[in-house]
Amino acid sequence: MWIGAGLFALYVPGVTPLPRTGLLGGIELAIGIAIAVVALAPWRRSEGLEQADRWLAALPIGFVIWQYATNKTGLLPLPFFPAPESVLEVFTDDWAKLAESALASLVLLIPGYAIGAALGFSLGVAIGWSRAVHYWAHPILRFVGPLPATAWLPIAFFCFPSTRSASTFLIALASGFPVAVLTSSGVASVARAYYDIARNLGADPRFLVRKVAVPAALPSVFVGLFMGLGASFVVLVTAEMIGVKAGLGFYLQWAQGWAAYANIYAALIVMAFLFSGLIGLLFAVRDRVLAWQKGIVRW
Amino acid sequence: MWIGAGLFALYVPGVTPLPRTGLLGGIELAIGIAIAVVALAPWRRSEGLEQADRWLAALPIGFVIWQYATNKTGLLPLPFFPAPESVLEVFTDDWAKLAESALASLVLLIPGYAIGAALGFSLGVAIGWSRAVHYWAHPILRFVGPLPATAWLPIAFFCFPSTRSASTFLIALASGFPVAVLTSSGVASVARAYYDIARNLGADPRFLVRKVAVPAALPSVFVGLFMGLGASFVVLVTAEMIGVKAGLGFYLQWAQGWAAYANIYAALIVMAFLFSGLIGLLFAVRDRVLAWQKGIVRW
Amino acid sequence: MVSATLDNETRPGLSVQISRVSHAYRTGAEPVDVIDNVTFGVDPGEFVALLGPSGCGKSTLLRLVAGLDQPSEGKVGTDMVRVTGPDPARLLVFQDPTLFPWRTVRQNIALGLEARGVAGDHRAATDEALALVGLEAFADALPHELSGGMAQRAALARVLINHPRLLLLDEPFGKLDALTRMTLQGELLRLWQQGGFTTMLVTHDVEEALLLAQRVIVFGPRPASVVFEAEVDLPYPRHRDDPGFIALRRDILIALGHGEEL
Amino acid sequence: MVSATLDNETRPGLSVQISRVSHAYRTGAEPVDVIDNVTFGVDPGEFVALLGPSGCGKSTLLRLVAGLDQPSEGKVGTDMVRVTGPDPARLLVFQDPTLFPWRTVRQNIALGLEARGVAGDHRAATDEALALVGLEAFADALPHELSGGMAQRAALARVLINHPRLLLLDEPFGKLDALTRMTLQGELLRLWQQGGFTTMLVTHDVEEALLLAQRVIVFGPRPASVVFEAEVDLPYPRHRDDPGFIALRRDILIALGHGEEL
Amino acid sequence: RRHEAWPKTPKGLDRVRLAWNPNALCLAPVLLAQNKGIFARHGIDVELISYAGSTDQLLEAMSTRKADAGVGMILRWIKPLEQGFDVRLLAGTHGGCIRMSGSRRAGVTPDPLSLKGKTIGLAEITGASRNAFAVLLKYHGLDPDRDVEWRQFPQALLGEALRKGEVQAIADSDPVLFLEEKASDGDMVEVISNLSHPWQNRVCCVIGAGGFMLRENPRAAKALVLAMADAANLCSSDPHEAARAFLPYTRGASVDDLVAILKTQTHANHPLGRDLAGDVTRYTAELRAIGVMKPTTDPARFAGSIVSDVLA
Ligand SMILES: Nc1ncnc2c1ncn2[C@@H]1O[C@H](COP(=O)(O)OP(=O)(O)OP(=O)(O)O)[C@@H](O)[C@H]1O
Ligand SMILES: Nc1ncnc2c1ncn2[C@@H]1O[C@H](COP(=O)(O)OP(=O)(O)OP(=O)(O)O)[C@@H](O)[C@H]1O
Ligand SMILES: [Mg+2]
Ligand SMILES: [Mg+2]
Repeated sequence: MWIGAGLFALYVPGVTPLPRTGLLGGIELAIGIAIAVVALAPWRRSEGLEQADRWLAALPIGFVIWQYATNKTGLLPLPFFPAPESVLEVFTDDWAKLAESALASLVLLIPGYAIGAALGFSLGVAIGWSRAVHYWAHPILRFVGPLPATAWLPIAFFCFPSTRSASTFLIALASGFPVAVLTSSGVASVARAYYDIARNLGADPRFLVRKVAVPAALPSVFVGLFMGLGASFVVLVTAEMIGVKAGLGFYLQWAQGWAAYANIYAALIVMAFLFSGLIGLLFAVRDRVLAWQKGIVRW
Repeated sequence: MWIGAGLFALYVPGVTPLPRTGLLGGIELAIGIAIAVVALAPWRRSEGLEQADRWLAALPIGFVIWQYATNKTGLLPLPFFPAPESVLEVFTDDWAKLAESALASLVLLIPGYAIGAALGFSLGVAIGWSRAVHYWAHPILRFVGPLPATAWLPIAFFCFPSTRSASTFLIALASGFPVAVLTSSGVASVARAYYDIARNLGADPRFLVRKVAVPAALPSVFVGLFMGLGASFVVLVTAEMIGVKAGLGFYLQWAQGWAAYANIYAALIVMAFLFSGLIGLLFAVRDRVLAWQKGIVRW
Repeated sequence: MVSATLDNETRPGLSVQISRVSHAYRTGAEPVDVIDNVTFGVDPGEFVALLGPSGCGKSTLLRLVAGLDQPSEGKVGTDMVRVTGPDPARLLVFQDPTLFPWRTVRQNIALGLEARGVAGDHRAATDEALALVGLEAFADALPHELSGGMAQRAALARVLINHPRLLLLDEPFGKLDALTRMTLQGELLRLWQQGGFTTMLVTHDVEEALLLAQRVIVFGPRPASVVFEAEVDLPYPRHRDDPGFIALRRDILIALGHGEEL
Repeated sequence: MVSATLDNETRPGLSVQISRVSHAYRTGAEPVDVIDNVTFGVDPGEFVALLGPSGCGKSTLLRLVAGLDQPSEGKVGTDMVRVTGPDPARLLVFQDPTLFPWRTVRQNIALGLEARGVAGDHRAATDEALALVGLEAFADALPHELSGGMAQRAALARVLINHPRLLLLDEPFGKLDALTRMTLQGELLRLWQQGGFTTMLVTHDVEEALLLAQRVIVFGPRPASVVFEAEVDLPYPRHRDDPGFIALRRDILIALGHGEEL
Repeated sequence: RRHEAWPKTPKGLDRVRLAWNPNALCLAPVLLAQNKGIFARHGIDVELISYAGSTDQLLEAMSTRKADAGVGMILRWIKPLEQGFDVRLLAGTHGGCIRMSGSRRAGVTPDPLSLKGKTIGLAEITGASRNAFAVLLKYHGLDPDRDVEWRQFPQALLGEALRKGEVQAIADSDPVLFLEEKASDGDMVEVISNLSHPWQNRVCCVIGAGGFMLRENPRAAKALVLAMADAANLCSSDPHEAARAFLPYTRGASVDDLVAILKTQTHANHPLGRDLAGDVTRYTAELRAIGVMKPTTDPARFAGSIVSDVLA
């Protein structure tokens, strides 16, 4: 597949010659050969590879279609739909800036997300657990839920000493909201029987929260963490509108200002990979923590 | 409480005289008197009122603090923190435009949300149910989740014939994502025993999905619908960037461009109320549909 | 009315073939062997009781026969056809009732009719099933409003309403008081005699096995293998003080490792 | 070792006072009356068995004594103190095992020790409790890997490890085969004789009640009220063929509405 | 805080955090000043921080000490400043940079009257373009509210909206407009700009500073103004140099393109003090006439209250 895609890239002429076509074809060929080597290798086949096989087969087809529709025939119009080699060109030519942006974004994102997740979790537990907290916090969540991040900017500006902390606040807020909602709904829907048993055995409320409500709600909490991570990426663009010097959201906006779609897509791809990596981490943690679920639910 | 707040508004002098102070105080007094009448009335006390009592008590305190910190003392600086009477002034003076915006937003939002919720639900069921769909769709969700709505603008704009449909697409996308994630996680975590029983009784996959997976996942689906509704409000601002002539997001942007904070807050309040109303509807539906949960979970 | 639904429906019972079946669970680090080379058959329309120590693998065996799991080794068949998946002709009353919490008792009982797309109003059929297990008054209750024994009866009704040709019962009367249990045992016997279905009953109550079954199979401790088998050649209705009954009871208890009690 | 934990710990058992207790559930449209003006007492260290038809309100009564629910009317007390909430001195073995699915069997059994903040390593105590119910080999299994009977035993161990002064048992041996059941009955009797705690046992097995209890209370159909009460004045260990045993068994079965069977 | 407490570099230069928008080519002199050491020569060390969002965020930043000073379009700032931000205008930097172009095919000609009945695309419904052209169209005899329709699109989609026929003309700043014109194969024609009659000598972009900076370190404020004036002059005389400085911030444009754009702007025009106040007064009056500024705002008083003459 990859080899075919590589050959397609290399030998089917394009509408306009683009500088990175050769490189793209070369990379595709290389991946194809690498996969072939690994697949045919005498040593034991990697499980991951086998699991990914259908995606590995589908991706080059996608590339071929993309190339076909853009550079090879011009079916899709520029500038909205740049050819894959144009996006690749951004990576080869602009990688330093992209890497810097990605790093800057991560440095902004991770503390914000961590704070948001921690606070969201605590708040969610409190809301799910305590009727009083629920009474006061639920209407607030209801009112606050729909407010766009930009609406918070003035307040964030005023309340925080530095732009950095203001940006962190925005990210924490965006990621904390889904964590809080899902934690609270998880805690609130723990089977009553578990509480009965633990209370009977002498559990105080602290124990009930920590050892009953929270573990039982964890599957839901992880969904919240996942959605919060997504939300934190989305709000990155807003958070990076205010006074940063590098960052993916910033890069994205800048590229949009120049209608540089190849750069936009490159930044989005980096974002998607970063996000996917973080999600992968999160899922790995979840799969460990929630191993007990395996035998109970469908998978 | 309300009466006290009204008196505070009326008789404590402000830093700068604002035109709507009298009205605000009057409204507060009226609410206070209304509450007193209802509370002391000989006919049966409304349950809703009793449930809301603490909020009803807290709100005027909040108003007093707000007024105190803004207009009465100037503790919080203008223009970031307008006095409540300034926000009220927006309502009295600009209500026609606000109402028009709210209506326009609703007209845009509701079809978008409905489409997004329906598609998200179907996709979520498919992902949660079928391993094949999960295999293909999950990585895509992982990659697509973090992309900000603005990133979709060009594609939406290109692929859809009218700006209206492009905006609807954005809203549907934003609200569909949480619905899909939570539906799929709900479906995937249905206890295996239910499937065993239904399969044994002769259920085909269609029945398993419709009568086992979906009802069991409904609590989670409703959380998704809630989060999707929130997301649809957030994305409204982006969706209304393209070619609309009225709408709350549009109004918000306009007010931001002028740094008209009172208008910003007024629009946010309208948004919050709209959202809260829609959420209320959603919760009412949920409470009916999930009545069976009451005896099982903590509440 | 009654005859149209639960009674009098005579479709031949399924025969069961279990040949060299072994099974192990592989969820933990090491596989847990649960069934060890078990071979036996059940004739069409026969009533077999299965006994064995707690955790030996009885429920697992019923799951295999129901087609919910596939054995690690060996073959499970009904009517000489290999079992590859669940089928409403072979219905299992699970050890745990596990009613669907979002459905009322009546809706739970109608589940099989709905699942198989049986047309029409299920009211008459469910009414009858509810009456059979004595839950008429709780038709519209939700499962969490039932007591343990009531939930167990609802689970039984949920299966009986479907006229299986092979009925697999996993301790169906475990949570019932003596009177209710006896009534239901009688009902089961009557349905079996009229309906001609095959029955495999897992129970811990030796007397129950001897009151109901034509044959008793006793398993040893995990991994389950057959340690004792006996025909119960007594006419129905049986009596606990029948000498044949008492002798069989003694043999079974001994097979269960229960020497001193006698 | 053994003596330090489950045995030999003699704290006086709690007395129980149930006076004019009525209870109704109000989940549905109309309240369901479950207990109707029940009055009886249990002496410290006494072993009382409760019998009654399925769904009559036995589990509900135990929940009231455990302090998990409050009666609609009347008073429940232990040692003359009104019961207002749960207390680890009064422990209930629920009818459903309901183990925590995210904890291993050992962790489930240690739950009470953890909950009460008992310091130190719980390994010895849990080992002993596991041995008592015969689950040594499954200490690190997760609950879904247990059979029905094993889960029930784990639930029993989870309570016994805590030395309650009042032990409330809701059909604790319902899913066990005859041998395992007999062993555990013996263990329970031994612990009770050594520990001096009060025991209230709900069971459907009349013989079990007569083998273990000093007094038997029989409830009528829902709403539960006491229809029969008898002292079991037989020395331990008891025998099924003792004439006193047989006579009591007959009386109880009659009280349960079980005339014809005798 | 006293002047002495103002943050300094090890070499003793006053640190100034200057907020700008890296998408605005007309701010090329800022980079020029940075690259050529013009800031350092005036005793300040400028850190550029980007504010790509809407103007209010930039003003919020300045009035809450997140930035010391900022550059941006006067027509975008003037309405928010009416709300009472603690921000003062110090100097203009140049004129020009907002333009409107229309599609010939859709019947738009260089005559503003050809816009009658047309729809104009904008990136910001409250932005500088809208403010400028509403005033100018009115001057040319069109009612900005009735004779034309304004619609908002994301900046990057303005060209596409024109091609799709959703709008017949677009108004924005360069380079967006320049790039679209270039891509349109001659279909797009400039109708009007903010250097059109009678605005030939008006200023377009200004330097502003947070009020706290003027109070605590007027010297640095003055240095900033002087440095920017130097840089603007340099840009005016040698646009190539400025274009090269800005090139790393562009995509899809050549130095020649940038020079061509810079030449359309009046970088020699950087009014101060009274001159600036005069421009602000005129703008305020004009915006008030089209209903943007509050009717109660007195233009001259308002201009006086937001313009500071640091050189005086
Ligand atoms: N899902 C599972 N994963 C791993 N082991 C399991 C699983 N289910 C059952 N087992 C093990 O298989 C063995 C037999 O279980 P099974 O439920 O068949 O026993 P049983 O004979 O029905 O016992 P009981 O009479 O107590 O219900 C047990 O030792 C149990 O631990
Ligand atoms: N949560 C509840 N809501 C409403 N009704 C309930 C609830 N729990 C129990 N009931 C009703 O109370 C009655 C008694 O229930 P309980 O569980 O006490 O019976 P039981 O004597 O333990 O029966 P069994 O022997 O079957 O376990 C039943 O009729 C049941 O329907
Ligand atoms: Mg079993
Ligand atoms: Mg019970």
